[in-house]
Amino acid sequence: MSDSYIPSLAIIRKITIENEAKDIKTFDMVFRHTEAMKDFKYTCGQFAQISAFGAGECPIGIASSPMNEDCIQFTVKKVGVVTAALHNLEEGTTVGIRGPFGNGFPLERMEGHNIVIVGGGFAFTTLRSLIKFILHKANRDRYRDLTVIYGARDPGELIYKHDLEVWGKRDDVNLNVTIDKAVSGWTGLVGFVPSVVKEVGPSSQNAVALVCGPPVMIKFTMPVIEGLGFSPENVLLSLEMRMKCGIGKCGRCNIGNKFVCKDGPIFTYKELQTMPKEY
Amino acid sequence: MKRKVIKKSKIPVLIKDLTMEYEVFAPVKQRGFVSFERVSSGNEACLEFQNTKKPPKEIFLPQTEILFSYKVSKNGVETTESPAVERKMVLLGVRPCDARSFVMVDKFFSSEETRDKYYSQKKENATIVGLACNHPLSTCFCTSVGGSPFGKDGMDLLLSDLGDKYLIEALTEKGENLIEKLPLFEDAQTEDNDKATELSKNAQKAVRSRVSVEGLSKKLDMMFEDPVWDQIRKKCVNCGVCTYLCPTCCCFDILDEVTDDGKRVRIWDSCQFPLFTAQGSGHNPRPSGREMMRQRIMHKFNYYVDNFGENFCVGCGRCVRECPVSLDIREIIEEICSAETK
Amino acid sequence: MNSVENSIRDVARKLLSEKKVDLIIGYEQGKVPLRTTPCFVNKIEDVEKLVWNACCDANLAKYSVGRKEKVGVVAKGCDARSITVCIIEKQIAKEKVFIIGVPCSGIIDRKKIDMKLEGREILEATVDDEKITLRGEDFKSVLPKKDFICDSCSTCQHRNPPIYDVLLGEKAPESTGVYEFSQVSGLEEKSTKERWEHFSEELGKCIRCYACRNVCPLCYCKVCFVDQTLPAWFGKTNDLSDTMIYHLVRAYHLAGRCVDCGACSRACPMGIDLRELLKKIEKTMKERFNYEAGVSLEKNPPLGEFKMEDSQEFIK
Amino acid sequence: MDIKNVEKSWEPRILAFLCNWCSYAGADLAGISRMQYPPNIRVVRVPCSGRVNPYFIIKALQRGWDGVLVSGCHPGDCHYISGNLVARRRFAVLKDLLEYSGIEPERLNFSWVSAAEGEKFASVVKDVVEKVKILGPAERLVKR
Repeated sequence: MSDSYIPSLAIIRKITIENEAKDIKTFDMVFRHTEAMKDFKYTCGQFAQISAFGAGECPIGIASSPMNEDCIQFTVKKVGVVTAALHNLEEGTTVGIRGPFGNGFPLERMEGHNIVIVGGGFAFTTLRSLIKFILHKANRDRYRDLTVIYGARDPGELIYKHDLEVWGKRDDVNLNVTIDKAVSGWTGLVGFVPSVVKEVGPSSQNAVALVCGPPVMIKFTMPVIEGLGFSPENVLLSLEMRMKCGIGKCGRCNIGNKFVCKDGPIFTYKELQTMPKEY
Repeated sequence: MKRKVIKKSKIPVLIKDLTMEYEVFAPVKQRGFVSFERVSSGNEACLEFQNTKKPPKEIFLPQTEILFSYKVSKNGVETTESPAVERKMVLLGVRPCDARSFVMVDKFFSSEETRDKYYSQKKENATIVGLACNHPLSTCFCTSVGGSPFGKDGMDLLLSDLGDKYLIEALTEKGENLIEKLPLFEDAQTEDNDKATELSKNAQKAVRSRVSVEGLSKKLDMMFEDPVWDQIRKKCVNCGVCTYLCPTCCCFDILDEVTDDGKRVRIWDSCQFPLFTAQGSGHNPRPSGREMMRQRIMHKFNYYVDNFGENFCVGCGRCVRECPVSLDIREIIEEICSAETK
Repeated sequence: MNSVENSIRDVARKLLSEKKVDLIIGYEQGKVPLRTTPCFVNKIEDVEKLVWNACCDANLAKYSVGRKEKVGVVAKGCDARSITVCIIEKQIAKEKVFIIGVPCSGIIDRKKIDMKLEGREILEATVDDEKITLRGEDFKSVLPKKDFICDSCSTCQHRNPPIYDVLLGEKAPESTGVYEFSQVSGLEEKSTKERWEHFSEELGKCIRCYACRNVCPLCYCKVCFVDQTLPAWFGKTNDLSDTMIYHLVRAYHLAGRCVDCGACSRACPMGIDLRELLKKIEKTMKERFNYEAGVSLEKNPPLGEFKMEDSQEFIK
Repeated sequence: MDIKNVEKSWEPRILAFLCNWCSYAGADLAGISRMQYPPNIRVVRVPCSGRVNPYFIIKALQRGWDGVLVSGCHPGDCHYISGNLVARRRFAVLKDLLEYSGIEPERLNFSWVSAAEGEKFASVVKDVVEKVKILGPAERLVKR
């Protein structure tokens, strides 16, 4: 598989519009051949190259949990050529999936720890995969307290509303959803993610923090996380880069001597501190 | 291993014989420069040359290569893989620097962990016949980066020009098999070997251009944010000449081409183009010449060193000779070496 | 050292010391024989680096585009014309550039010399007004300079910058009796098929390195049409159709703007003479609209305006 | 390509860019008046001949159209006052360049057809199709 650039064919089974602006959609995909599904063994935090035939390929984080054997989900924001093409597709269309790529979250290392998940905006997709994985009954006992802090610009931009509702009702997850500015009808938290993290103040005792979001959110959240006492090796971040091959060959996604597609996209904060700031 | 000699006048016959079994690529002189072309007869090839304009990398990594094609119809999509390359190839007259570049690119493309099938298939099917340099150019600096004008890395056979004949030395089993099959060779005499040794010594001395890369990688570790990059990038116009003509540069892009049916192709790409890293959102981690120049130099003299233990440069001097604004990588290295780091 | 070189240094020194400019863009000697390389001088002590000779090939207007500081630019006739076009197109602010005009009697075409030497390497070279003296490992060769200057120089009609802030040295005699479009006319006389074959072969050599575009001072688009993705107009492979279209459209985009500095042809590593296309564009502009780019700051570029009586012999 | 080798069934495909205000109406009039002209053209209606980006023409050739026709209002009649006059200069340069590069001149056609000139439209199309038929299918610049 890894030596070829041919994607496995998959059918879009369902398309869900995630936000009010309608530029974020979740695609439920099933492989055309069932063996391909078995070959596609992935973990939370990995990504795949999705082909919109005629437009090209682009890397998309996997939004479904590996526990879900039914289909693979990708949440795609319309930003460029391929994502725009994907957004124009209808249910039933054939696309290509190549992967999975990247290292993914260190699920085993995280076992027995309290998990703190901080996400902002659209970058919540692979975190959602992780939350679903942890909350799965087969895994829930392996992890301790789960705290989720998730923010978006306004209520219309919150994605995975159904999941948020389900998680909100569970007592084994401390869910904190925030929006940037107050709007009428919103009864939840208001404020930027960094300040909400400070407010919620999850303990760093025996805990791992996972942070994904736009650069500006990361920039202001990291000091707060550090302030809470998290050591750099216990903070994990997911990076984004232009990637073409997914296997560390095409040469563009490197940060220093590391390839984001192969050695990442998940890095500990400690690793990032030793890497050049070129992302 | 075996050492034989072949008269220069017999080279066309040799090529002719080789074409029976192999696709033969050899230097061909046309339009004022020499380039590797597929030859069908012995008379087209020209082994009296300094070095080719383009490195031979395009034989294994073509500028445009179809990865697979596809058809989109009502019933979905059908993909067709590009047929595996089974033909055997001989590359005749590869200069030691370029042959050495294959070893480096191999480490990257043919590693166990992730093998690039398209490159590796072609590479594995090829027999590399090197040609030692009796007269290195003033812009060559192979000896500074671990190579030599009579270097043998990456070759199956090495030809040394002894005047009216070539000494041919088998370096691998593949190479040995090739000379055994052909009746054109005579056994090498002691004086032939002695002459080659002498030529090699002279050629080594003739590489006058020296670049000090010792400790360069270590120094670059400290220099990511150094103002020296602003100096170095000044005259660079960010074209792709240095990277496209570099035997080791092998970055590529993958894109879709649609005519009647679709093709997914990979094409050469260059870290000197701003679009190389531009993301869909508009964010670009390497937005200006400073970052792009830094990437090229760091990749060659730092990142690759970290990952594979040697510099990613063979000192062929093509980027020096062809740069449209005469930006000289030797000077860049000097400038970096002389920069004071904090 | 020649007197123009001295004058360039004097002017540079004066401009820098009087703080009339923040930066001088000129040429310095390259490491390889017959080469110079762009040189950026902002300290008076570095002024000595500046040189002027028949190997000063880069079009330095390229480096004046989009600068915030005030620059003094060493400019040959063609360079000064490029700057003029950039001023008209508001890419260079007139008050931000000081044109140090130098008369030019032609730039040496290294490709022609390489052809002549058939692969022998030059280790040492000296150039004077009349001849080029070359020394290699086992040869010495003296070539008449006039036969080895760029094609763009031998047909050049503006050896002296039409627009400048200071002009150094004596004016170079403008060439007389040269028809600058003879190369184009030669091709025009051929059949359509022959022309197609000619350009297919020439442009088929292209490796899409974009050196031609990137050395051109007038190719200043933030995103070139070949790099556009929404929509992606034309392909980026080295397929002949895409390659030809790249060169045709680039030439087209230079209509009424190209000053025939020859930088693209000199930059091409594959030896494609891009001037064959650009000169045609120039000819069209001259014949149809009587326009020559970069010789006046007053005239508007022809594709930006129109006349009721423009010729329309090709329209039914 | 040699005309003899072309399949008998081959018919040229011409892409026509017609300005909304004159030539498109002219084509309409030709239709309403039951004038006969070859069915080989496919029409793209544009607001003005000035809207026709030279890329459109080049792209059409690359995609294998056998000929291109751009038609707009007569000089002085442009709905946008001068769109066709600006376009005229642009097309002149483009046509000169493309022909010089070896594209057959007959494949690049320009005309002024007013809303009242149904007959002229029909004759322009006839003329274009005939000329392109003689040339045979487009080869140059076509991407395969």
